[in-house]
Amino acid sequence: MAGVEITEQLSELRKDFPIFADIEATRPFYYLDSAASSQRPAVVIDTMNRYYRHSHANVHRGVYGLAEEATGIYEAARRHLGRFIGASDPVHEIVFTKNATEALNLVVQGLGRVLLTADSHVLLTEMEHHANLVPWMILQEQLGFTIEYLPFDAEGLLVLDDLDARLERASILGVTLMSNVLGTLNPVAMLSERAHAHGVVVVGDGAQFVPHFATDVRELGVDCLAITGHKMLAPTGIGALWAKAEILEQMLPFLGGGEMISDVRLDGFTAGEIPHKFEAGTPPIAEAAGWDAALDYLEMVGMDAISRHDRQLTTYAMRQMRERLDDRIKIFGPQDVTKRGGVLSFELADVHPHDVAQVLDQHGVCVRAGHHCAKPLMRELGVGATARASFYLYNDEHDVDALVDALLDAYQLFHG
Amino acid sequence: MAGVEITEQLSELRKDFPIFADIEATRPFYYLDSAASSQRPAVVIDTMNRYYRHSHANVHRGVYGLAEEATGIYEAARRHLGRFIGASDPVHEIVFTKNATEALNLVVQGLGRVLLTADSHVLLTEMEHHANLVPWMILQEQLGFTIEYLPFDAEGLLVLDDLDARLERASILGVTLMSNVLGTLNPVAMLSERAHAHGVVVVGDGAQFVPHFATDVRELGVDCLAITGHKMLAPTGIGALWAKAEILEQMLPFLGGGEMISDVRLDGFTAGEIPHKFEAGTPPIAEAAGWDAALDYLEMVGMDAISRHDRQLTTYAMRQMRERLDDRIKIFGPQDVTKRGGVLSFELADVHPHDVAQVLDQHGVCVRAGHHCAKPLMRELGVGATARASFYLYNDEHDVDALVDALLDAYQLFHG
Amino acid sequence: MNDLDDLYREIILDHYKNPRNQGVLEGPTVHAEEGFNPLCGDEVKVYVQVEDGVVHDIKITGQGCSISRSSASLMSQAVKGQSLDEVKATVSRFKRMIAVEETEDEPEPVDLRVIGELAALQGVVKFPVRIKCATLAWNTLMLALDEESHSV
Amino acid sequence: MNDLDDLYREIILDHYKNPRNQGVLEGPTVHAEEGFNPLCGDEVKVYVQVEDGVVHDIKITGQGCSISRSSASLMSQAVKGQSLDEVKATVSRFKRMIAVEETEDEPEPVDLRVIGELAALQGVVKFPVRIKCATLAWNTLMLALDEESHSV
Ligand SMILES: Cc1ncc(COP(=O)(O)O)c(C=O)c1O
Ligand SMILES: Cc1ncc(COP(=O)(O)O)c(C=O)c1O
Repeated sequence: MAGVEITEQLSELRKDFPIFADIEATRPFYYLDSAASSQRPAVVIDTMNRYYRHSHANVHRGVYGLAEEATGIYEAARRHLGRFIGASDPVHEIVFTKNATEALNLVVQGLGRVLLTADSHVLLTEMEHHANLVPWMILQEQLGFTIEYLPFDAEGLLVLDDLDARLERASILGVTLMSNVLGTLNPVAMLSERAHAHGVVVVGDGAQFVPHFATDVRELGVDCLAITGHKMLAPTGIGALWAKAEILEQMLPFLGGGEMISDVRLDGFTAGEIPHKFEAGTPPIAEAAGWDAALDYLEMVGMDAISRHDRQLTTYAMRQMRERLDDRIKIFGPQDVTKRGGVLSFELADVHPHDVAQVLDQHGVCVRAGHHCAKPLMRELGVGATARASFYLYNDEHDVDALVDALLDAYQLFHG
Repeated sequence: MAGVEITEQLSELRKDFPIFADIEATRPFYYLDSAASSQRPAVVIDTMNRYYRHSHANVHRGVYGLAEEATGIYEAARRHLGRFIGASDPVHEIVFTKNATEALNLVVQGLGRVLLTADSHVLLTEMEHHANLVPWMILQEQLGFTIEYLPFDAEGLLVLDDLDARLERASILGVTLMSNVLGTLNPVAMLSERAHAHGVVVVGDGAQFVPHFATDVRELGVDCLAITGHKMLAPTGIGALWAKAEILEQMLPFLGGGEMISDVRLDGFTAGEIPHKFEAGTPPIAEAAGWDAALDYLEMVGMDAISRHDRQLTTYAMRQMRERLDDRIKIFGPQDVTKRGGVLSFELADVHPHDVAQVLDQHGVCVRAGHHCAKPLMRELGVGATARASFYLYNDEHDVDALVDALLDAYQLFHG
Repeated sequence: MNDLDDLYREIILDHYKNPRNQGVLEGPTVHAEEGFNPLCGDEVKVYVQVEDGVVHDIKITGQGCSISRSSASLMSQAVKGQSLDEVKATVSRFKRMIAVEETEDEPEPVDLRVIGELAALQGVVKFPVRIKCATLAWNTLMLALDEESHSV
Repeated sequence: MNDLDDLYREIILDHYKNPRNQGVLEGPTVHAEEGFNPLCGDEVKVYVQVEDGVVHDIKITGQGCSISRSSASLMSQAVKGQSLDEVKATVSRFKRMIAVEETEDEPEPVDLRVIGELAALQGVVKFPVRIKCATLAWNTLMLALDEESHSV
């Protein structure tokens, strides 16, 4: 089977991730929680070490060679990330943040305060992560606009019947490229086109999508995109907002402080140029170096190979779950694997997700259980929590087999 | 001389910082820019490596063992930092941020929106870093209150003549514990006492002070304190706000997203408990682990030993500069070393600070040149830029000697 | 997993599958309170009937994971028939046994002979995330009793 | 430091200590513009007198570091007597020589024989922070000429 071949080929890469050998030396370890955070290849860890051991100084303004070196490393990461997602102006269009959540808060406050008034409408979806809901709600408390939500159907697909009518009212559309619970891949290129026809600005949440699919912001048509490093082999503590230069230009500054100004007087300040205008204080420099190395690694593997691998594993997992657990398991989200990424939320009959995760952990299988920071979505599904398994390039069929074995054991334990 | 002895003893620790040996293998290296960012001991780098190689998972909510382990590491760092600064409730009073700047923006927005109206007064000082100026100016644009500034005198000491009259008008006092340009140590315990007598809340900027002096927030009397990791041997990408629990309780949430909520519905959200209410999104986990290790290291050395060492080097440097450069150099800030930390801003006669820094770099001496993110202060000094040398535990007299040698060379070059 | 763990697991599963004191109470001396676990949306409702300063009866409804349901069931057994002071002591012993997130210090050692079957939940200390599951019913009981003491 | 560096250093120091074309210009055909380096507060003022499409005269005042002052001085020498088109070409050659932060690509190779003494500033590429010092006068000149072309 071609699928298994490719999967095996990719999972060769597993040895590049030291955590697997280190943990497996003492206990079984099946890491199926990459949608929460991925593991890191040695090259990312080593790059950060090298940075701290050879090149660390604060960036910008420093005239001495070491500071120039650190600045060069940091700015090179910016350009690399810009190229990685197809930005037309990588030097100016990437703002580094601490995570995707800060990136979304930045665009909500920076752009929202410019575009929105009490009469405005913001269109979101019912499958958004809290990171693309709560910032809008905070701004709403300050400005008083209306938020509307696109619902989703039983398959976990957005219902777009009255899309144009809603876009007609809206100033901004906020939508996730891929749901972190349902795995749903949203038709973002089409949504952006329709949104632009109504003059609506599109804010994409790329936290789940960008780590798993070749991303070209020009093809997607979004105007802004939030990204996070730790889900794509990079360190914790770094994320980014990409936005078209003309959007960044009109956005108000958000965090105030050093680096983001052109002048400060006692009676006011003048903001600096993009993207620095949005990067107040000492940035995550070592983390940017690590992200740069992670991008190299992902490019070396190939994003299309990763997407194929995810899909094959998802297909295999859905089949195994159905075959071996039949009606004892319910898988949420699209049943058609071409409409979803490698994230599987499920319910094991009459076993609480916390208990599922705890029993699985006894088998060394790591899955997440909870509301996955998507409470409105959970309410819509009619559950309080789900268990969720998610795949990345270092996973293979053994992980899936261990998952299904452990699920059978959990079922047994609670029904035996 | 006792001074030199202690200095030599401490500078033994230099070998714990791999960057020195690594760079010195190929070129001279005198790092005198720790006020911008410090270097890291191997134990900090190794702790982060160990974290990524053995323990990484996303924190909170994860039921499996690895997620519990990562959460434990992250929360242990929080408690350690709280104890390190004498917080009475370390579990609840430390909010991790990306840097001191974010910490200040958080308290300005979170507390300012609660305490301030258009009629309010906020009292700052003319020696604040942009990080404790611009956030207030951004909020001022939104709410319209008045900002007043305490001036400083020719020695770089705050002028407090009309302090009570100003406090009488004010709701909040924002003050740096130590100036990053002048080195001035502000009388914060006294200021806090006077402020509290007028019901004024005190926001301290501890970015420069905490890395160099034993800190006890109860003794200082401040209500909130911003701190940053990278200036105290910890990784980039992490900072913290400490605030009294009752202050945090009344603060509005700032960044919205995952982890900071207790519930989210389509029509609104309920914020979670402190400190999580202020930590939206995936936090800097590896960075917290690294900071924890940095605190261990600082405690092992002893904060009082570090302060003494800084003072001895500062004394030595001021004497050497005066003796060998006499009236060709002007040192800003207090001439009395007991009133300052180990930060020396200076002017070399008729040589632009950029040129000073560049020539020094040719000698391997790293100093910062520029406005040091304190433009109002620079304007007050009547200069556009200064050169600045700053000391930390790994520096010794050789660094100072190299600095003065290089300054003589720079003078020669531009006057020869 | 050693034998003790197995024993504990059996107790938890037993109380999860056959929760004691399930149901509702009615009447003028009954106080009821609802609790809610923000982590997973689990809910519990505790009914207590206090007479002459003694927990005369207690009943519980709601849904949750094995930890939260067994904890509620074990709690109902432990406090039924206790005086209000005894209930307070039981709650505090239980919380000390599992409290690790809330205080800076290590949990105080608890005499397992005193705490009885509740000891089955001791393993939760190792899983701070699930402490909220284990304490849900207990916090809800305390709220119900608070209400009772105010109404007297 | 090799000999070429030494030579360049000498040129820079020479122009720093003895800046050419210092002073002010007055008159109806003079355009003046002020520039300002946000990095260090340095200021420059450029006066140009254009006649028949040719930079007839240029003068500079202001204070700054060795890079910004020598760059201004070298610029004044280079453009004096040039036609507006030639000035544009010179500016663009100079910027390509040192531009590294602004574009994604490596700086284009520039024929050092064409650029003359200006080549002394080439070393700035290695210090991106100081590119702002090197370009301050040039950007200010362009603003002054823009103004001039608008006023015609
Ligand atoms: C006094 C002072 N406050 C605040 C900051 C900002 O710190 P950070 O860059 O870590 O946000 C600095 C450092 O640059 C500082 O020196
Ligand atoms: C869809 C989605 N958006 C946003 C986020 C937030 O990312 P971060 O935690 O890095 O801020 C996540 C991850 O938790 C996510 O899955």
